Amino acid sequence: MIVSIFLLVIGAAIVLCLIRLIKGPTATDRAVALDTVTTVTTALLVILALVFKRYIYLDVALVYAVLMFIGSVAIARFLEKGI
Amino acid sequence: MRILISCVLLVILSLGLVFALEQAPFGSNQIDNADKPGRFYLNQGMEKTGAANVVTSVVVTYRGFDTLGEVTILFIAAIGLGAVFHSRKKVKRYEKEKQSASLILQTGCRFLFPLIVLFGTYVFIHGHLSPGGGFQGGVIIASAFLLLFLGCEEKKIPMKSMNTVESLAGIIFVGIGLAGLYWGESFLENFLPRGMDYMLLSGGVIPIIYIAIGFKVGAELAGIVAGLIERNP
Amino acid sequence: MHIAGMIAIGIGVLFLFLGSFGIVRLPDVYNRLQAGTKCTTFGCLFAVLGVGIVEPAWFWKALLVSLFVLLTNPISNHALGRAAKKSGVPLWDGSVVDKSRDFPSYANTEKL
Amino acid sequence: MVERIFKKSTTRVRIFLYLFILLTLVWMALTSTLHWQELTAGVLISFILSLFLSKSYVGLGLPTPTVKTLSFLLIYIASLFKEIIKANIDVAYRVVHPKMPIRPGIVVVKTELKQDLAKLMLANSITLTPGTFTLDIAGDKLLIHWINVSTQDEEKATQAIALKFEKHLKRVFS
Repeated sequence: MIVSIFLLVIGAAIVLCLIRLIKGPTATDRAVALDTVTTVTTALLVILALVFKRYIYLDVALVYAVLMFIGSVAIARFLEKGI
Repeated sequence: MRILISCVLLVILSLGLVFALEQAPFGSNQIDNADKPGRFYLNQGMEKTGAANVVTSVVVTYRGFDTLGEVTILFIAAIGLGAVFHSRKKVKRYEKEKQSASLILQTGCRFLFPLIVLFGTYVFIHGHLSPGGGFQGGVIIASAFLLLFLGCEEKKIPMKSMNTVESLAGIIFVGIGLAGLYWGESFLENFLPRGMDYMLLSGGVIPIIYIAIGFKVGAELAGIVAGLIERNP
Repeated sequence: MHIAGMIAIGIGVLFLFLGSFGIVRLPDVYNRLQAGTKCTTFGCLFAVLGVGIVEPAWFWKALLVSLFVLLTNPISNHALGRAAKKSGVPLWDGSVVDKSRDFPSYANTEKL
Repeated sequence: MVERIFKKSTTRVRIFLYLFILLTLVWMALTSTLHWQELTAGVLISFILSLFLSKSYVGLGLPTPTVKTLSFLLIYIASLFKEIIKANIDVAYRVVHPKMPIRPGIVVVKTELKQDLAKLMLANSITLTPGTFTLDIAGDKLLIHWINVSTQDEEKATQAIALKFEKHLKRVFS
């Protein structure tokens, strides 16, 4: 019951980030919004592991965190004309 | 106008997702109720192969020969990329000056690199127990090398040792298949003791094959990343 | 144990929401990064640790996830902020001071 | 005993031991069991990986792991947590407040830390604490975005932002 409220709040947070992702005047704004969505989604995956009682979803969350960190760094390096 | 269209598209997409996922009962075992081919693998896979992860038992044993073909295709793709990007004369490097990464990013990348490689190793060694496996672990290792490239330019991927690792892994894969032919009856047949279920040493040859696949995929994808970045026009 | 973990998850989720709210509300990239870094890192930390408290067998892996987020999130946010500064995104009009001209690599960028 | 080995060995061996211990600990947290098969595999894999990858840790300026350093590190982490909680309440207040009381600006801060890893930790701590985050770093100067600028002077800004972590970090990395 209470977990479903948590999930709803997280859904609202993701929708707010998506608004900034669509509106964002510069490319960096969009990258920041995407990075925030990543962190929120990592927390969401861990809470989903609790909901479904699956230990292995924690692995999924860790893989997601690793890959999206590298993605954020790649976007940032591209925006500052590093690569 | 563009914003309006994207909002409408987003709403339509999310509604579609909600309606599509509403029917799916997450986490429940649906396949036992119906007479589907997947049922055979779910019921028999564990006791026939000893791998707790049914997907792994399908990928490595039931269609192990196919997986060998997939790894070979990836290898040929890497070779093709190398052939396209290879040039005899020295290519002029990037006239514009490149922005180098800041000290924080460099230090962070150097600090995180071994940890991410360890995590990739964890994923492919536990391929028969948890989701993931050789291909996924290999991709994580390759992305660790990508991070090293993004962080510090002066670090170069040692291509020679990469090629050695890749060839060795391929030889081990084929060698295990041939050993199965020698001691058992068919290519890639299990010839090692099964071990206890749900332990690290279970599933016979499956962990060894996945280690070989992991190193092979990791080396190939790291080579592709290196080829794409070194050849910056 | 269960209740303490749930409270921790609740705090974490609340801060995740506030961080996203700040992303929408604050005026320019740098201020948005402030909200995006702090609130979401803290929220993610608390939510993951709360799950680790609710299920004690999961604690070590949850700790690993939270440590990884705590280590990588500031780095990626620093990279994004530096990218914004280098690519010349202007500061908000209400900004008080811009000392970046004293800094070696920004000597000839425009002020404010 | 570990301390004595660390003090006697050369730099390269020290870095190798460092990485080996770190990777073994991470492996144990990843598998979160003490079964002998997992432990053996973890030690073996950590040994091989740290043999090949210890090159990337050369020159990071890792501190010597003595009991004193570890206790200073714990004090540092405790103060960091306190600051993180303060930071979040602060930012949440600024976001929720209807008038948005922010006076953003960019200031320069000085540091006396030498090692790369120490600078990384200082920058990360500054990023996680109330209303400040690191934009860039060059030599001993950090460029910092401050959401509520109270002083524009370099010395005073250093006093307000960096000093509370620097004094802990200096003891850890000395």
